[in-house]
Amino acid sequence: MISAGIDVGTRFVKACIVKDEALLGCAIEDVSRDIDRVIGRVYQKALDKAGISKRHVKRLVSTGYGAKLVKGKSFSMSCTHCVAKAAFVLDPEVRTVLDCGGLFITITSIDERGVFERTLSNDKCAAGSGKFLEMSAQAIEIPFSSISQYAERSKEPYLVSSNCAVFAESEVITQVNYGRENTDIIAGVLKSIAGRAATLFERIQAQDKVALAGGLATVTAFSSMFEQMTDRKTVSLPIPPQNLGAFGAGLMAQQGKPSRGGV
Amino acid sequence: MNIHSSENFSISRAALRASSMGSLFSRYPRALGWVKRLMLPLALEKETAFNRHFRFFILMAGYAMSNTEDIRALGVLSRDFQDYLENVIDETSDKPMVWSEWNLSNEILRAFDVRQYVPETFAVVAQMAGSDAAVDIIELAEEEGMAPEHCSAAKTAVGALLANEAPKPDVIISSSHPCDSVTSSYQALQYMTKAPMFVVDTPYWDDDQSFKHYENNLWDLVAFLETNLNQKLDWDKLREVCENVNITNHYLQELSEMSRAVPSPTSVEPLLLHWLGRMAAFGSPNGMKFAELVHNGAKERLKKKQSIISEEKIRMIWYDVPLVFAPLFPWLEKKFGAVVVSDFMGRIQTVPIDTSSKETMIRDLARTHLYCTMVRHTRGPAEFYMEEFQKIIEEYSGDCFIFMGHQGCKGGWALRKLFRDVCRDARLPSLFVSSDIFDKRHVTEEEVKRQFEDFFRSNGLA
Amino acid sequence: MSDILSTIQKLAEAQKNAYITKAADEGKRILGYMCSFVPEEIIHAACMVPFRMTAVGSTETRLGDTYYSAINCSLVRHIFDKALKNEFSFLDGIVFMNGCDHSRRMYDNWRDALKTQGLGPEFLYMFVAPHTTMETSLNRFIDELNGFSSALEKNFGVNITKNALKNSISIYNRRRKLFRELNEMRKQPEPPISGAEMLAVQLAMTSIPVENAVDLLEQLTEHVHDRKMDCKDKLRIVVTGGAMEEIDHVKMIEDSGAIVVAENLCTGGRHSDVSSDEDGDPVISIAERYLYKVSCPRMVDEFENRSSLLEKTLKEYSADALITEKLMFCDIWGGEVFLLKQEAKRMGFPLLSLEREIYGGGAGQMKTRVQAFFETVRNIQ
Amino acid sequence: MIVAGCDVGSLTAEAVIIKDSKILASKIMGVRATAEKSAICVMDLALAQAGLDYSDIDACYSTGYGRQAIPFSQKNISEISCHGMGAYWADNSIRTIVDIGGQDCKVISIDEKGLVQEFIMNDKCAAGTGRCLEVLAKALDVELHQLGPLSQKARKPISLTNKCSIFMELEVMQHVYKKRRLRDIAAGINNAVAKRVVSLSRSVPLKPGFAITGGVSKNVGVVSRMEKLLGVQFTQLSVDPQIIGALGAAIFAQKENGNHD
Ligand SMILES: Nc1ncnc2c1ncn2[C@@H]1O[C@H](COP(=O)(O)OP(=O)(O)O)[C@@H](O)[C@H]1O
Ligand SMILES: Nc1ncnc2c1ncn2[C@@H]1O[C@H](COP(=O)(O)OP(=O)(O)O)[C@@H](O)[C@H]1O
Ligand code: SF4
Ligand code: SF4
Ligand code: SF4
Repeated sequence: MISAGIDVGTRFVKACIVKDEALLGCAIEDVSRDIDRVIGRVYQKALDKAGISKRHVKRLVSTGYGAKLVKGKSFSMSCTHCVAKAAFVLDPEVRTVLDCGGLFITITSIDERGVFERTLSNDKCAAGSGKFLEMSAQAIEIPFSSISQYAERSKEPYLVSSNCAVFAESEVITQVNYGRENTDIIAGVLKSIAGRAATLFERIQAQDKVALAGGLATVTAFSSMFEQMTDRKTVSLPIPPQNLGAFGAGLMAQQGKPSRGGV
Repeated sequence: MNIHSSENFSISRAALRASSMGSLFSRYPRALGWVKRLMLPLALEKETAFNRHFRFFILMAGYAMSNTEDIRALGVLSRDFQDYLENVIDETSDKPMVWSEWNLSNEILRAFDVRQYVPETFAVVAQMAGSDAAVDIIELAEEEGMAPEHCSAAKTAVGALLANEAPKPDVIISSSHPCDSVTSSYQALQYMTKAPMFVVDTPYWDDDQSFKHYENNLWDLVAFLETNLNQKLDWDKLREVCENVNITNHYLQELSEMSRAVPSPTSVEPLLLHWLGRMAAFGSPNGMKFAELVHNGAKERLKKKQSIISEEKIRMIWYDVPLVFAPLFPWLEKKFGAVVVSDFMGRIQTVPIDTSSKETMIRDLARTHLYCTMVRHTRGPAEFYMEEFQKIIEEYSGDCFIFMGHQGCKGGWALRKLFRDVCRDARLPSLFVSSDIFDKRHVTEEEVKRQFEDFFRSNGLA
Repeated sequence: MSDILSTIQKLAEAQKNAYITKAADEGKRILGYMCSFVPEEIIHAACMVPFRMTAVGSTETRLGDTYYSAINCSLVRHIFDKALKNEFSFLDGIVFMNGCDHSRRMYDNWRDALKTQGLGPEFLYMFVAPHTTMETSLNRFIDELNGFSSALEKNFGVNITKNALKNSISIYNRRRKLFRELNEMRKQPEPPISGAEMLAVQLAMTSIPVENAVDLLEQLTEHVHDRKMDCKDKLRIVVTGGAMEEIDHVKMIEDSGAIVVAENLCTGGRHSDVSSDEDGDPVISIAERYLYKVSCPRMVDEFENRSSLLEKTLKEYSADALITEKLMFCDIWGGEVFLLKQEAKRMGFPLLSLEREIYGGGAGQMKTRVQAFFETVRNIQ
Repeated sequence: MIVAGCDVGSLTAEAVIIKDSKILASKIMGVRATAEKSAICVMDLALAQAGLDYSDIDACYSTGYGRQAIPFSQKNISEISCHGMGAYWADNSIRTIVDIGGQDCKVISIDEKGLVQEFIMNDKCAAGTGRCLEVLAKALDVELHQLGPLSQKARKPISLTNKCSIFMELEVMQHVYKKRRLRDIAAGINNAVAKRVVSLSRSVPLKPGFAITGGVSKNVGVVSRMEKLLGVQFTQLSVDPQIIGALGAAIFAQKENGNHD
C-alpha cells in the first residue's frame, strides 16, 4: 500500500511517500506566508520523486507544529510519535530518539517493541533551537551548509551564554567585532545547543541506541559535539534525519485511518 | 480599560458589576446554563465590553461547574465577594483598613472591626475585568521598576497600588511564606504605603518547634494588631469564625476526597474558587454555605455515579491551575473528556481548630495557616510536595500529571526532576508547560492547547 | 602584580586550594556552605573548616539543568552542576540555608542526587534562619544555632565547648578587624586597593581556613599600606547586590573610568568586617551578629536599616554613585533593586542597576551601559 | 578646525566630518569583518567625499559597539552620550531622544547643553528592537521598509502577547496561517515593538522636545504608534537620523579639542 506523510514544522515542510516500510520519495521546502501552496508543492514534489500519482496514495497522515494546516481528508498525529516510529522501523534497536527542530528539542524513549514510553521537551528557550543556529550563521555570514566545516576548525569554542536568541546573536556580533574567529563562534553556538540537548538526554536517562532526527541533525558538527558531550554514539539512519517526522507519518498512515486524495 | 484613568477603583468597580450580574443569573441557574451554551464561545474569543461584564460568571461556569447546584453555590460565594469589593472601594468608611497577604488566613482579622484588602487578589479581580486588564496592571508595575521575575500576583499587587485600585492601608500584615516573591513584594508595598507592617516568620520544618514558633508569631501578630488598631480582639467572634472554618473545611475536605471516585463527581474548580474567595468568605456564613452546597451537589452525583462532565475520559492531576487559561478547561472537557481531579492549589488538607480556649485557637490557627494552599508545600523541604503527590497518585486514579508551572514559583521549578521521578516510578505520563497563572504573555493559549493535544496523543490518552 | 596579591588572586580563581588540602590532610573536616547567614564560628569551633562554595571554573550547567529549570538562578545551577561533576567531593558535609527559593532547593536536589547517584558527602544539613528580627525570631535563631551545634557534634563525634566558641569568635573577629582596616584605607582619596582586587580578597578569604586568612590579610595590609591607586578622573563607586564572583566584571567597571571603593555583596563586603560581641554568651552573640548586623534583602523588616547603612557607606567612602548588581531570576534582589531605585530618587544619588547571569555574556552591552552611566554622572556633577 | 566622528554599530558603520560646525561629509555603510576594518573603510569614504586626508583631521572620537577597536580615534564615548549630543546639535530644542537600533533601544534625557542626564536601555530581552522587527518582517514575508506603510492601513491590528521575539515569530505565523490581513499583522508587530519601547521609557523623565533616532525611526508604523502612546510629537531632525551617533562623537571631539564654539 502506498501512503504519504506530511510534516509541517516551524521552519520547513516535509513530505514523504511510503510504500509498506520503504521510502519512495521525499521533498522539503521552507515554510512561508502562503503555507497552503507550500504544502501542496512539497507534496507534489515528493510524489514526482516517487513517480506516483496522487490518486494512488491511499492514506495521508500529517504531523508537526502545523499539522492542522494540511487540508483534505488527512489525519494528524503527534510528531514525537511519528519520529519515534520512523527511527524504530529503520533500526529496531533504537531506544531513544532526539528530535532537534527549528524551535523545540524533543526527546522520546521507546521500549523494545517500539512502544512509546515517554517524552520530554526543552524549556521554552529560543537559544537552544535550530533557529538560533540559523540566525547566528547568518549574522557571521557562514552558509548553512558549511557550518560543520567551520565548526570543526575551531580550537577554542566561544561560550555563548545569553538565553535570549536575539541577544545571543548580538553577543555573537560583538564577539566578531572583538576579533573572535567565526569558527570559534559557530562552534560555540553549536555547543550551547548541543548542551541543551544533552541536558534533556540526561534528564530522560536515555538508553542506547540513540537516533538523532530533525534539521539540526543534518549538521554533522552538531551530532559529533552531542556525541562527545554525552559520551555516546548515535546511530546513522538510512534516510535524512530531517525527514524522519514525515516518514514516520507515512508509516503511521499505513496503519491509520484511511484517507483518499489528500491535499 | 484605561488603567491610567484618574478615577479610583475603576477596575474593581467593573469586577463588581461583573460579579453582581453573575449573581443575578445564579438565581436562575437553568437560564445561565443556556446563556453559557450560547455565550461561551463568544465570551472566550473576544474582549468586548459586554463580555467584560459577563466574564466572571461565564468563565467560572465554563469550567466544570455546570449544574444548577454549583451555580447557586457560586452565587452565594459571590455575594461575599461583592461585599468585599464594596468594602474595598468604600472611601467614606472610618473603619481601619488592613492589608493582608493572600496566604495569611484572615480569621483573626474577622475578630476585629476592620475592613480588609488582599493585595494579590487584585490579580483575580483584574482577570474578571478582562485578561488584558491584568496584563496592563502587571506592566504598570514593571514600568515602575518591579522585577519581572516576581510572581505575577505580586506584580499585580504593586500595579494595583499604582493604578489607584488599592485602598489606603492603616496596617499591613504579611508573612515570609510561601516564597521570595512575597517576602520581597511586601517590602515594596510597605515602602510605598508607609503603613506599619507585621511579618509572620514562617518556619521551614513541620515539627513541634516550628509550629510553636509560628504560634508565637501569631501571638505577636495579635498584640501588633491590638496596638496599631487600638482595638481588642473579640475572642467570641474569633470562636464563631473558627467554628465556621471548621465546618467549611470539613465539607471541602470531603469534597477533595470525593474526586477519588471514578467518574469524579466534582472537579477541583469549587476548591479553587473557594481558595480565591477565602479573603472574602473564609469563615463567613456564606462561605460555609458555599462549601455545603458544592459538597451536597457532588454527593448527589457520587450516589448516582455521575461525572461532573458529560463523559469522563481523562483524569488529570495538576500542579497549578492557571487562571488566565480559564477557557482551556471547557476545551479540555469538550475535546478530550478531561477533568482535573486533584491539584496542589485547591486541595484542602488541614486540621480542625479546637475552640475551647484562646490558646488552643491560636495554636490550631497556626497549624491551619501552615496547611494552607502553597504554604503547605513551598516553605519546606521537597517531601512536603512529594509525599502528598505520591498519595494523590495512589488515591485519585489519575491518568496524567500536568505541571503547568508558574513563573513566580521558582522553588517549584527547582524540583521538577523530583516530580518527574515520582511520575516515572508511578508510570504516570507527565507534561511540563511553562506558563503563568495570571500573565498571558508567557505562552499563548494556542501553544498550550497544542502541547496538550500532542501530549494526550503521544501517551495514548486521546 | 605583587606576590601576595597574585597569591590571593589565584586562590580566588581556584576550585580548591593547597590550604584546604593541607587542612584536610591534617584531619580537619571541610564543610561547604553558600550563604553568609551560615555561622562560620560554630563550624570552626567544631574543628572544621567552613568553605564557601562558588561557581568558579564552571562553564556550563548541563547537568545542573537536569534538576533545575531555565528560570532558576544561574549561580545555583552552576554550583549544582559542579557538584554533579564531583567537583565538591573534597567536602565532608554541606550546610544549606533557606536564603532564597533557589538555593534552599539545593538541599532537596542534593539529597536526591545522594539517593539516586551516590553524590556525596552524606552530611547534608539545612540551617534555617528566620526572616524577621523580632524577639521571637532571635529565640528561634538561638535554638537553631544550638540545634546545628548538636548536629555537628552528633554526626562528627566532636564536642563544641563554650570556650571553643569564644576562641572561634575571637579569631573570626580578627579576620573581620583586618577587613575593617582595609576598608578604612579605601576611604582615602587614593585607595590602596582596587575593587577587583578586593573582590578577589573577599572570595579567597572564605575559601581557606580562617587562620591562614588572618595571616594573608596581615601580609596584604602590610603590602598595600603605602600603595596608592591612580585615581585621576575616576569616579568612586559602591557596588551592592547578591552573589558576585566575576572579578572581570568589576574590572570592566573600573576600566570604564571608576574605582570601586566599597561593596555590599553576598560574596563580600556586607558582613566581612562585622564582628561578633566577644563578651557574654557566645551563642547569643553569634545569633545577634547574624540576625541583627548582617542584613540582606531576605530579611523582611530591615529595609530601613539597610538603606541607612547604604547612605552612610556612600557618604563615608565619598562615593559618586551606586551600582546594583543582581542575577537574573533572583527575586529577593529584584525586590531590593526596586526599593533602592526609589531611595536613589529620594536621596538623590545616581544609580545604575545591572543584571547578569553568572559568567554570562553580554559584556558589550554592559560596557556601554556602564560607560554611559559614568558619562552621565560626570554631566550631573 | 576639522573633526570627525566614527560610529561602528553591529550592522552599519557611519563616519561624519565636521568643519566649523558644518558637516563636510557623512557616510554610511554595512559593517565589514571586524570593527577596525569597518571604521577604516567608512572613514576612507568620508575623507574621499570631503577631499581630505587623515592628517587633516584635528580630532576624531569613536562610538558604537566597535568603539574601542578604532585605531585613528583619540577617545571613545558611549552611543548614549553621542546620540544625545548629536540630536541636540541637529536641533537644540530636543530634550528626550528615543533611539531604536538593531540590537537595543534607549531612551535618553538630555539637559540644555545636550549632555545626558538620565537614560534607560533595554536589557533582559530583545523584543522591542529593530532586530525583532526584522525577524518578524521576514516571517511575514514583507520588506522591512514596507512594514511601516503597510501597518498604516490596518483596521484591526492583531495583538501579539508573547514576550520573546522568537516566539512572537511563531505567533505571527499562526496569524498568517489563519489568513489575517497582512496589514493588520504588520500593525500588530509595530504596535508590539512600540509598546515595549514606551513601557521602557516610563522610567526616565520625558521632557518635551522629542526626537527619534536609529534605524527604526524610518518605520512610520512604530513612530506613529509611539507618538500616540506617549501623547507627543517627534521633532523631525534636519540630519539623517542614522548618522546622529557619529555626529555626536564629532561634536564631542570638537568641544574637547578646540576653543571654537
Ligand atoms: N538548509 C538549511 N537551511 C537552514 N536551516 C537548516 C537547513 N538544514 C537544516 N537546517 C536546520 O534545521 C532546523 C529546522 O529543523 P526542522 O526539523 O525542519 O524543524 P521543524 O520541524 O520545526 O520545521 C533549522 O532551524 C536549521 O537549524
Ligand atoms: N528603511 C527602513 N525601514 C524601516 N526600518 C528600518 C529601515 N532601515 C533600517 N530599519 C530598522 O533599523 C534597524 C537598524 O537600526 P540601526 O540604528 O542602524 O542599528 P545599529 O545602531 O544597531 O547599527 C533595523 O533592525 C531595522 O529594523
Ligand atoms: S508560591 Fe508561587 S504563586 Fe504563590 S506567591 Fe509565590 S510565586 Fe506566587
Ligand atoms: S542574598 Fe542573603 S540569603 Fe542570599 S546568599 Fe546573600 S546573604 Fe545569603
Ligand atoms: S543570586 Fe539570588 S537567586 Fe541566586 S542564589 Fe543568590 S539570592 Fe538566590
